[in-house]
This record gives sequence, structure tokens and C-alpha cells, in this order.
Amino acid sequence: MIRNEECIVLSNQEIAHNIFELTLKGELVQQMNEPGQFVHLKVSDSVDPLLRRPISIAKIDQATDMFTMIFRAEGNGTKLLAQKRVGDVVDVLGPLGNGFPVEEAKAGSTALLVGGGIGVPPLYELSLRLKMRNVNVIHVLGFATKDAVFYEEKFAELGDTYIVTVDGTHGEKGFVTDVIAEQNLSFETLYTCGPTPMLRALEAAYPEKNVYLSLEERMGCGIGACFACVCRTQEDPTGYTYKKVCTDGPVFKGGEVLI
Amino acid sequence: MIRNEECIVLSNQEIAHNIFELTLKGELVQQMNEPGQFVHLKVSDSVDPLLRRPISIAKIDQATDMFTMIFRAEGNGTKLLAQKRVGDVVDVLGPLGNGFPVEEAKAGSTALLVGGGIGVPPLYELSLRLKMRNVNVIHVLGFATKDAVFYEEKFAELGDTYIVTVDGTHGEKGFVTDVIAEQNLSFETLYTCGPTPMLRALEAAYPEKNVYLSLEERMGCGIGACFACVCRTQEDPTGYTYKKVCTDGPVFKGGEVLI
Amino acid sequence: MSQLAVNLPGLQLKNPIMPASGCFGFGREYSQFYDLSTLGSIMIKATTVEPRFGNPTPRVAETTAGMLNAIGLQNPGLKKVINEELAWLDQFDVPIIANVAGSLEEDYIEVAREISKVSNVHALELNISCPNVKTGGIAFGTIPEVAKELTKRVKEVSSVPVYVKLSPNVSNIVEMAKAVEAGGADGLTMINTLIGMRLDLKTGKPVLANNTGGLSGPAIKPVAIRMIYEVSQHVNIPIIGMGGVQSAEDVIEFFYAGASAVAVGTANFVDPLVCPKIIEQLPVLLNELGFDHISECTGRSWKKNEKLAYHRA
Amino acid sequence: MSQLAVNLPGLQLKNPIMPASGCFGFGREYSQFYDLSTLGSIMIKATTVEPRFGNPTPRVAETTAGMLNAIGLQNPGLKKVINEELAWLDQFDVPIIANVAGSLEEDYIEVAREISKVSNVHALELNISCPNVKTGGIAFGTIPEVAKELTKRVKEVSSVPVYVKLSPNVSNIVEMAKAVEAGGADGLTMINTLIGMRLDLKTGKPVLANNTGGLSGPAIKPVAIRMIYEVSQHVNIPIIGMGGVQSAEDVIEFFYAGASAVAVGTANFVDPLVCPKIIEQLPVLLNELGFDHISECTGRSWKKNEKLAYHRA
Ligand SMILES: Cc1cc2nc3c(=O)[nH]c(=O)nc-3n(C[C@H](O)[C@H](O)[C@H](O)COP(=O)(O)OP(=O)(O)OC[C@H]3O[C@@H](n4cnc5c(N)ncnc54)[C@H](O)[C@@H]3O)c2cc1C
Ligand SMILES: Cc1cc2nc3c(=O)[nH]c(=O)nc-3n(C[C@H](O)[C@H](O)[C@H](O)COP(=O)(O)OP(=O)(O)OC[C@H]3O[C@@H](n4cnc5c(N)ncnc54)[C@H](O)[C@@H]3O)c2cc1C
Ligand SMILES: Cc1cc2nc3c(=O)[nH]c(=O)nc-3n(C[C@H](O)[C@H](O)[C@H](O)COP(=O)(O)O)c2cc1C
Ligand SMILES: Cc1cc2nc3c(=O)[nH]c(=O)nc-3n(C[C@H](O)[C@H](O)[C@H](O)COP(=O)(O)O)c2cc1C
Ligand code: FES
Ligand code: FES
Repeated sequence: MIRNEECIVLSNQEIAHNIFELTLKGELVQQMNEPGQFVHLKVSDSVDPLLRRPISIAKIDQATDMFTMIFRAEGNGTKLLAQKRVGDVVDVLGPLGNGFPVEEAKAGSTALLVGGGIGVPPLYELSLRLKMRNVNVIHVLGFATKDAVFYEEKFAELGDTYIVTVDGTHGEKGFVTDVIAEQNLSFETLYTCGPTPMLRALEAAYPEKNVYLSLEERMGCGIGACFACVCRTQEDPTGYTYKKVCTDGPVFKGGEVLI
Repeated sequence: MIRNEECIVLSNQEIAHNIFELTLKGELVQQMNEPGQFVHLKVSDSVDPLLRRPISIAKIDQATDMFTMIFRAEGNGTKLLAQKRVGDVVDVLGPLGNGFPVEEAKAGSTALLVGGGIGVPPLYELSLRLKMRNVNVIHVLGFATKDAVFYEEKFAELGDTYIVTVDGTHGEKGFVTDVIAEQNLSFETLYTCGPTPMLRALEAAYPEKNVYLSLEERMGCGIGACFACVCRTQEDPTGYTYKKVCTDGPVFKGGEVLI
Repeated sequence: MSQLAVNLPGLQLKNPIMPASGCFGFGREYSQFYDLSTLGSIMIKATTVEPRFGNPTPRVAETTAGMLNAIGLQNPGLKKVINEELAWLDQFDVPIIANVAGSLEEDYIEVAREISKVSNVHALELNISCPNVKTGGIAFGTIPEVAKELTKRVKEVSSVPVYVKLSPNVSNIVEMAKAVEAGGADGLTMINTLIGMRLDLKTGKPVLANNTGGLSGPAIKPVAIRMIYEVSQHVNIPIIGMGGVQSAEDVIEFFYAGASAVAVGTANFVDPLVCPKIIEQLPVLLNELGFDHISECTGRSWKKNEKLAYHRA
Repeated sequence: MSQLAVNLPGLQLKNPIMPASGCFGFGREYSQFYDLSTLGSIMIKATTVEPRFGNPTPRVAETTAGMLNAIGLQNPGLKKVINEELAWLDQFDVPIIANVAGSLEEDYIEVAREISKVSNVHALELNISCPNVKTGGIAFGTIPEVAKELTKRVKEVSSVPVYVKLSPNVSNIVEMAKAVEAGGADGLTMINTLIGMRLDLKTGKPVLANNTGGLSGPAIKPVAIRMIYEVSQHVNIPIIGMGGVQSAEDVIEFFYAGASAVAVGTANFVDPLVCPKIIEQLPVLLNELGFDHISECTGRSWKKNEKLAYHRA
């Protein structure tokens, strides 16, 4: 069930250049069932900024009612979010959408988790859950540059972790797809979140695999009412069939929607 | 000289129902020469509220770069101002306008200071300065009700002080003008600040006295550029002569402008 | 008798608060948050004869104290709206106002005729801001004669009262209002969005795929208030006001301007519970302000008489 | 050569930033804060033949992310503006754009003829949003033929180029722009304020003594951007853009839309130093975005070619 709650800031730290890790406490954590869902945040009491901001859930701790997000402070809204101090409240609407299906990766099989930049965060809770289900996890995480890298050790604790930077300042140089090919990584299921060109490349590269992609789109309501975030399906690319990223997604099966 | 400075909050306390006493520190205090001047405050970094808020200077301490304001938290802007905590910064433009001429009251003479509600604050610095110049000060301070009364003792330390409330819950019942008449107060100079009907009544009642009135008007710029705050002169009530409350006032001599 | 009940042509409303068209879908999503029967009415999403996919994304952009949208009238088409959405809404005790859109006069007429027959549809809202294919895309709502004619034709086929939704993107809103009143409109709803645009700092290109979009939210409230103030003094049909409403105070301001009911759009995205919250706060605010009934507020900005029992239920 | 220098008809500007008319008086007040010679230009307050007192107060009201004003063209009249204000401004190295207003065509013509002779007046800005007494108060700027004719007549008598200031309160801004271009306008300035209104919660009455007022500030920026985007693609004269500009980023957005210079209005009231701050930040921002010269930004939202040296100084 979706809830709207004023959650309390337990911590908010810059963990990489302009990248913040924000942990909130609230009862709506009890509603969070899947990795890859997101919340819709009102970052200020005023009308500036007016709209909520969608941010993925990176870690869920139902025992303590805590959840963690990782975001990049870039525009007006995320910059204000970066300023929240311990004890402040944040108005949270969530959890929203459908996350990554962990049950699609069988115990003993291998799942490849590919993240790009600020698409990396939801993969962390996903990896934790896959690991708990005895799925073998491999991570390929792409960033623009060394300064932007976060959670390298945390992912490494869960499975093989390849870091890729566009400028080669850390880990491999290039794109995640290059590394997957070079390293000859073998896997049964692929979960990915990141920039659209990356998702497109991965979907094209592994048509025979079980692929799950998490999409981004500009949102209004975040709950399916405003039709801001629709995408077309691959089956009906010019008709009027559609999926809403906020409620049907943000995670879709490879081949399902046009990206 | 007018300055624009980020001042630091030294204290902010509720001293009566919804009435706050705010003390700021900043170098622009060195520019404050007269009681009755005001500052123009930006209460938030965002565009909501967009405009500055004019607030009178209630106390000036040039030795320590501190000044105090007293305001009622009523609308959006003043409510945000009421939330400022020690150490926060407030963007101050000031000092603005022309204040009460203290030199108009001679040493040994009596000055009557009449304040209404949130018009009371600027009279405090005025009274301090008159007192320093050995002027005998009498205060008649009107408030809506007991809860709204502030600074009674502070004024009493400086001279006779009559409190008047509309509902009679504290001090005399009625209006300031009633009390002045009943108490048969005699004085040479009258300084007043408060609601327009009160100013009008006082101006009408004491045409032969030396009267100084502080006016309020909705403001844009606060520095004389936008022509938002003009009033007409008594000499030319229908022509195009005008005075700007923000730069020619807020204090005017009785008989000068149409109120 | 409730302080909030309001009677308008076709609409006996328990309160004058309703979500604005396009900001509430067909209600399903918001029914997760509260009982839709608490609402005065629901203005459902624009319906066209055929299903529409709408515009490419991005379809929304944020502006200072507002948002732009270019959804492009996405909807499942007349048949599905009737058979699925309106049928589903029938479980609630709430009269529906059906927003009718099209690219040709004939489209409007067909939707109006069919949808007005549905039992829970108590009124139509003619969305005349749509581009008119016949006049090369000029909106129906910017030429008085075109709007009047459209209203007349729709009135002829509609089984329920017709409200016409005025576009604010005109030189003379009073002239438009009078034209649709002359065309037989039973009421007005106003305002639709202002046309606006945002450009991306890095690319220089429009943020919306459609380039321009409709500006809504608190930023436009002063324009809405002004237009309702002007129009309400020149027509004899009631106005459902909208444009930036976020609070009970805003609702009262719209009534003062001349509205008899108020719709809430963009604010639903910010706070999904905004409508029931306003409905709860309104009686408190009315008592504070000294009104027995909300209809006493209508037109107070320009009416001479202090107390009015205009269309008290 | 500076990254910011811009050449427009009559105006060789060291930078494209200027305070908007009515938001800067005649510069005296702001000269306490900085050297006015740092400005690209100054659009002085509207001047009429005779002195005007303007409207009763309250003349301003705040709205969400905006403000309403109904100053009513208060000014000391043509003679004093020339002899006192323009004479005083002559000490600064800054070309002046004189805003010309009136209630009759003849008023405009007289002000334009006289004020355009003053040596530091390098261009006129025709404020056609004023109510036209002859047409019962309908603004000159809402009827294309009237605006065109006014432009033509003013052009005949003006010794300097004439920019026409467009009102956004029209159905078709492109049509208005084309009309004044046909009338001989050398440039456009846009947008003037949207008409808006606020009502007082307690009294129910308008906050402004004049009832309605002009809405300015960040709230209207998306409307300004949209109109400049549309107009700049349909005229061959340059546009000085305005409406809600607060920052260097906003300036670039106006250039992308199609502006060749930008005026700052309401923001001066919020931050008296906003203009010099923007002038300082612009080169930094241009470098970040990879532009050699600000004129490369003009019209980028709709132009095909990547690099443009449109009216580089
Ligand atoms: C389902 C989903 C999950 C996301 N998870 C994360 C996350 O875990 N960490 C993170 O850093 N970012 C995440 N994003 C992106 C994040 O929502 C944007 O970075 C953020 O909204 C930008 O807001 P701003 O105020 O910084 O930027 P502004 O440019 O001021 O935003 C203006 C408007 O555009 C929207 N917008 C801007 N960029 C994006 C974007 N990339 N996607 C969607 N809307 C955008 C904003 O929401 C706002 O409405 C996610 C987006 C979606 C859709
Ligand atoms: C010279 C001068 C000195 C003042 N000194 C004091 C003081 O010492 N203490 C104090 O409490 N108040 C003082 N006021 C009044 C104070 O400025 C207003 O109460 C305040 O601006 C209201 O802002 P708000 O955000 O609470 O109200 P809102 O209603 O949200 O304000 C909306 C707009 O209206 C303006 N406004 C509203 N009420 C007034 C008013 N009475 N006068 C001028 N503008 C108004 C605001 O500035 C703002 O632009 C003074 C006003 C002036 C002109
Ligand atoms: C996302 C979105 C979609 C909209 N869709 C419609 C629509 O389909 N039909 C219509 O008449 N108005 C539509 N509108 C306009 C609203 O009904 C309303 O008139 C406008 O948004 C002003 O109100 P607000 O400021 O409260 O949002 C839409 C507005 C938004 C924000
Ligand atoms: C207080 C005030 C007075 C104005 N006076 C004039 C004027 O005399 N002549 C004119 O053409 N525009 C006038 N304007 C309009 C501005 O020049 C400008 O077009 C408008 O405010 C939009 O810009 P902004 O949002 O940056 O303020 C005035 C605006 C304000 C706020
Ligand atoms: S964001 Fe409103 S439907 Fe998805
Ligand atoms: S407030 Fe602008 S002139 Fe006084």
C-alpha cells in the first residue's frame, strides 16, 4: 500500500562528489516489498520546487523502519534535499511502482547487475536480496569519473564487482557493455538501471537472456493519474497501447517497452 | 548609507502572543542613525515569498553591531521570519527612510510617544534617545488585548507608561486618544506610529502641536524606485505632488501628507 | 443543512470541491488514498471519440511555482471511458463532470451525445482549448464565434447541462464567456492552462517534447482570479473556478472572485490528499470568517450586498 | 572583444543586461549601490506628456513567485524627465531606452518626438499596453491594426530606433508582433505584465486599490519564454526579452528562446544588485556552456545551425 508520511532524517552524508546517502525513518518502510521501487519526495514546504522528486530506494531495513536513498545533488530539488539535517522531516509518498523480480533468479544461478551512475542505488538492495536467496551476483557499475564512484566496497562484499569509468580514472575505462564483453561474464539473469542509451545497448546485446530494466521518465503524480510518464510497448510501437513508468514500471522486462 | 548584508540571528523569541523580538548582528548597524528607520528583509532564499518585508528598527546597539526588531507573525513572510533560529542568516537591506527627529524635542520638554500594536516597536529606540537627551517621555501604548502587550516594563523604565487595550483586558479600556484626553497629558512634541485611523485621530486632535507620524504602506523596492508607496501631500491633495513612504518617510511631520 | 452544499445546473454537490480534469485520471489512483464519495464532484480526464496515445515524452516540466504539461489528451477513447471508467466510478456517491475534447466539431458532438447519457455523468465540461483541425490548429476557444457555435451544437445533443471550459490565452475573456453563454452554456469552468515553455540550459532545446505546454499551479492563480472576477460580472451562469488552488484560503478567494465551486488540479500531484483536506478545512475557515454558508462568498469582491444566498442548496 | 557586447538597432551595448522600465525609476536609487555605467542600458520609467500621480494605493501585492503592480504610470512628465532625469543620467556611460506612454496617439507622438532628441536616449520603447481613451480603454497593444498605426506614427517622428513593448494579454502574440513590425518597429521588447488580481481573505475585496494589476516575476517566465520563442521565428527584428529574469541562467534561457538582450524587472526589488551580479556571472556561465559569445545563444531553441554569429558586436 502507498503511504504518505513525514519521515525523519537519520543521516545525510556526501559519499562521493555531489552524491548523497540519505537515510530516513518511517512506518511506510513496512510497505516496501521489492528492490527497485521508488519514493516521491517533497523536498520543501514551499511551492519552490513545486513538484515531488522520484528517488529509488537503495536499502530497506524493516526491523528498524529505516530506508536509504542515494542521490545526486544536481537541480534545485536535489540540492535542497542535500541540505537536510538529522532530525528534519521529509514528506515521502511511497513505496511506488514495481521493482526488480528477485524470484526470477534461481538459487545457484548467476545474476548480472549493471548500473550506470545514479542508476546504481536500487541495485544495492536487489543484490542483498539475491544474495540472501543464494543467487551468485556479479556487479558492473559504470560512473563518469573517479569522484563519482560510490558503494564500491559494499557491492564487492556481495559479489564480484567491476567498476568502469568513462575517463578511466578508476577501474576499467569505457562503458559497462565493453567490460561485460571483455570479461566474458556469464549469467542467467540481467538486472539493470541507468541512462537510457545503456539500457538500450544491454537489451540489444542480450536478447536471449532474462533481462529487467529500470526506466526513468519525468513524472507528475508518481501514482498513475497524470499520464506524464508513459512509454510505448514493443508490440504496439505506434498505436495507443502504453505503460506508465510510475505504476507499471519503473522496472520492465526486456522486450516489453520501447526505450 | 544603505547596505545589503547577510546578518546573523542572535536571538528570536516570542515575547507576546505571535509577537517576536528578533536581534541581528551586522555591520550595517553602523549606518543606523535615527530611531524610526526601517529595514527591508528577505525572509527566505526561495521565491516564496518573493518580496522583502519592511520592519522597523526597535533598538540599535552600535557598540556591538546589534539591532532588534519586534514583529507580528501574521502572513507567510513574518511566519517564516518567526522560525529563524540563532545562527541563521537574514538578508537585510537598510537602514531605510527617515526616522523620528529627536532634536525636535528640547531637553527638559515633554514628548508624548503614542504607539498602536505593531507600531509600538520603533518608539522604543526613540524613547531611549529622547531620554538620553533629557527629554521627559510619556508613553501611551495601545494593543488589541492583554496577550498582545509587550515591552510594558521596558517603556516604564524610561517614563510614565499607559497601556490601553481595546477590550480592557489590560490597562485602560478603549483607544489611545481616550486615555490621552482622560489623563490630561500635557506635552510639547508628539511622536506616533500605528494604524492609520489612530494617526489620523491624533493629527486631528493636536493641530497646534509638533507632531511626527510614522506611516505604513505596501512596498516594492523600499528604496524609492518603484513608486509603490506614494502618498499625497496636504498642500496638493489632487495634483501630482507626492511623497514616498519608503524614502521621504516613513516618518512625516503632522500636516505634511494626506493620511 | 451543510455549510458546503452547492446547487449548480445538473449538479447537487455536497461540497464545492472537485479534482480538475486531467489531474485525477478517472479516480482509480486516488481511491487508494480516500473515499471518492467525499468529493463534491470529479472532473474526469478529457475523453475523445477514439483512444489517444498523446504526445511524446517528456510531457511535464517544472517551472517556478508551476508546471507545464503536454500530455496530449491521452485517453482510452469514448467506449472504454463509458464501459470501464464511468462504470467503475458508479460505486461512489459522486456526480461526474465529463470533460469532452476533439479535433473537429463532430468529435465533440459524438462524445457529448454518448457520454451525457451515462447515469453518473451529471454535466459536461467542453474543453475548447483543443486545436481545431479545420482552422489549421487554432484553438476552438480563442475565436468567440467558433466557441459559440460549438457550444450550441453540443447543447443540442447533450442530455445533461454543459459547462464550457475557457482558455485564458485570449485578449478578451469576457467576450469569450458571453459568446458561449449566448451559445447556451449552462455554466463556465475556468481557467484552463496558460501556454508556456521551458528550455534546457545545456541543450538549449525545449524541455517538453511538444515544445510548449500548459502552465498550471500557484503561479497562474492571480490570472485565474482576475478572469473570474471579470467574467462573473458579465454573465448569468455560474463559474467553477480553478488555477493554482492549494488550500481552503485559495478556495475562498476564488469564491470571492465570483466562482460557485472550485476545482483542484496540479495540487493533487503535490499532495494526493489535498481535496479531502480542503473539504475538512473549509467549514473551519468559513466560521472564522463569519459565513454561514460558502455560497455567501461568491462574488463578494464586486457585489455590493453583504449577505447573499445565491444558490444555496 | 567582450563576450557580452551586443549590437542592436540604435544600441551598441557593452552587455545585454538592462533594468526593465518601471522597476528602476530613473536610476538614482540604484546608483547608491553600483556604478550605472556597468549596465548594458537602462529602460527608464514610462514617460507621459504631463506629470501623472498614478493610481491610489495599495499599488502592489504579492502573489506566489510574483507580484502585482498598478502604479498607474506615475511620472514627472516629459519636461522634467528630459531636464532633470535624463540630464542626470548623462553622467553615466550608458545608452538609455526611453519608455513612452500615453492615452491618445497624440500623446505618444509628442513624447516620442521630444524625448528621442535627447542625446543619451538611443532608442524608444513604446508601451502599448496603456488603455486607449479613444477605444473606451481597450489597450493599444491588443488590436493589431491600432498597434501598427501607432508604431508607424511614432516612427515618423522619432529620431532614434523604436522598440515596441508587447503585451502578453492577447490571443495571438505573433500577429501582434508582425503588425508592429509592419508598422516599422526596429525591435520588440516582451513581455509586459499579465493582468492579474488578488483578493483579501478578510474583506473579500481586491488588495490593489485599482482592483487588477500587472503580474510580473518568476511566475510568468514560462509565458515569456513561449512568446519570445514563437515571435522570434516570425519576425526579422531583434527582441529584448523580459519576464521573471533573476539569474544568468534565466538570461541564457531567454536568449535560447530568441532574445538578443534581456531586461530585469521585479528582481531589482528583491536584490538591488541583481543586474551587476548577472553581468558578472554571464561570462562564467557562457564558458561553462561552451559559447564564445552570448549572441550564439540567440534562438538556439529553434535554430538548426549550431554556431551563429548573429549580431556580434
Ligand atoms: C523512478 C525513478 C527513480 C530515480 N531514482 C533516482 C535515484 O535513486 N537517485 C538519483 O539521484 N536520481 C534518481 N532519479 C532521478 C531524479 O528523480 C532526478 O535527478 C531529480 O528528479 C532531479 O531533480 P532536481 O530538482 O535535482 O532537478 P531539476 O532539473 O530542478 O528538476 C526539474 C524537474 O524535472 C524532473 N527531472 C529532472 N531530471 C529527472 C530525471 N532524470 N528523471 C526524472 N525526472 C527528472 C524533476 O523531478 C523535476 O520535476 C530517479 C528518477 C526516476 C524516474
Ligand atoms: C515602514 C514600515 C515599518 C513596519 N514595521 C513593522 C514592525 O516593526 N513590526 C511589524 O510587525 N510590522 C511592521 N510593518 C508591517 C509589516 O511590514 C507587515 O506586517 C509585513 O510585511 C507582512 O508580511 P507577511 O508576510 O506577514 O504578510 P503577507 O500578507 O503575506 O504579505 C503580503 C504582502 O503584503 C505586504 N504587507 C502586508 N501587510 C503589510 C503592512 N501592514 N504594511 C506594509 N506591507 C504589508 C507584505 O510586505 C507583502 O509584500 C511595517 C511596515 C512598514 C511599511
Ligand atoms: C497534467 C495535466 C493534465 C491536464 N489535462 C486536462 C484535460 O485533459 N482537460 C482539461 O480540460 N484540462 C486539463 N488540464 C487543466 C486542468 O484541468 C486545470 O484547468 C489547470 O491545470 C489549472 O488548474 P491547477 O492550477 O489547479 O492545475 C490538465 C492539467 C494538468 C496539470
Ligand atoms: C512596479 C512595476 C512597474 C512597472 N512599470 C512599467 C512601466 O512604467 N512601463 C512599462 O513598459 N513596463 C512597466 N513594468 C513592466 C516591466 O517593465 C516588465 O515588463 C515586467 O515587470 C516583466 O518583467 P519582470 O518579471 O522581470 O518584472 C513595470 C513592472 C513593475 C513590477
Ligand atoms: S507520473 Fe503521473 S502517471 Fe506516472
Ligand atoms: S517601495 Fe518602491 S518607491 Fe517606496
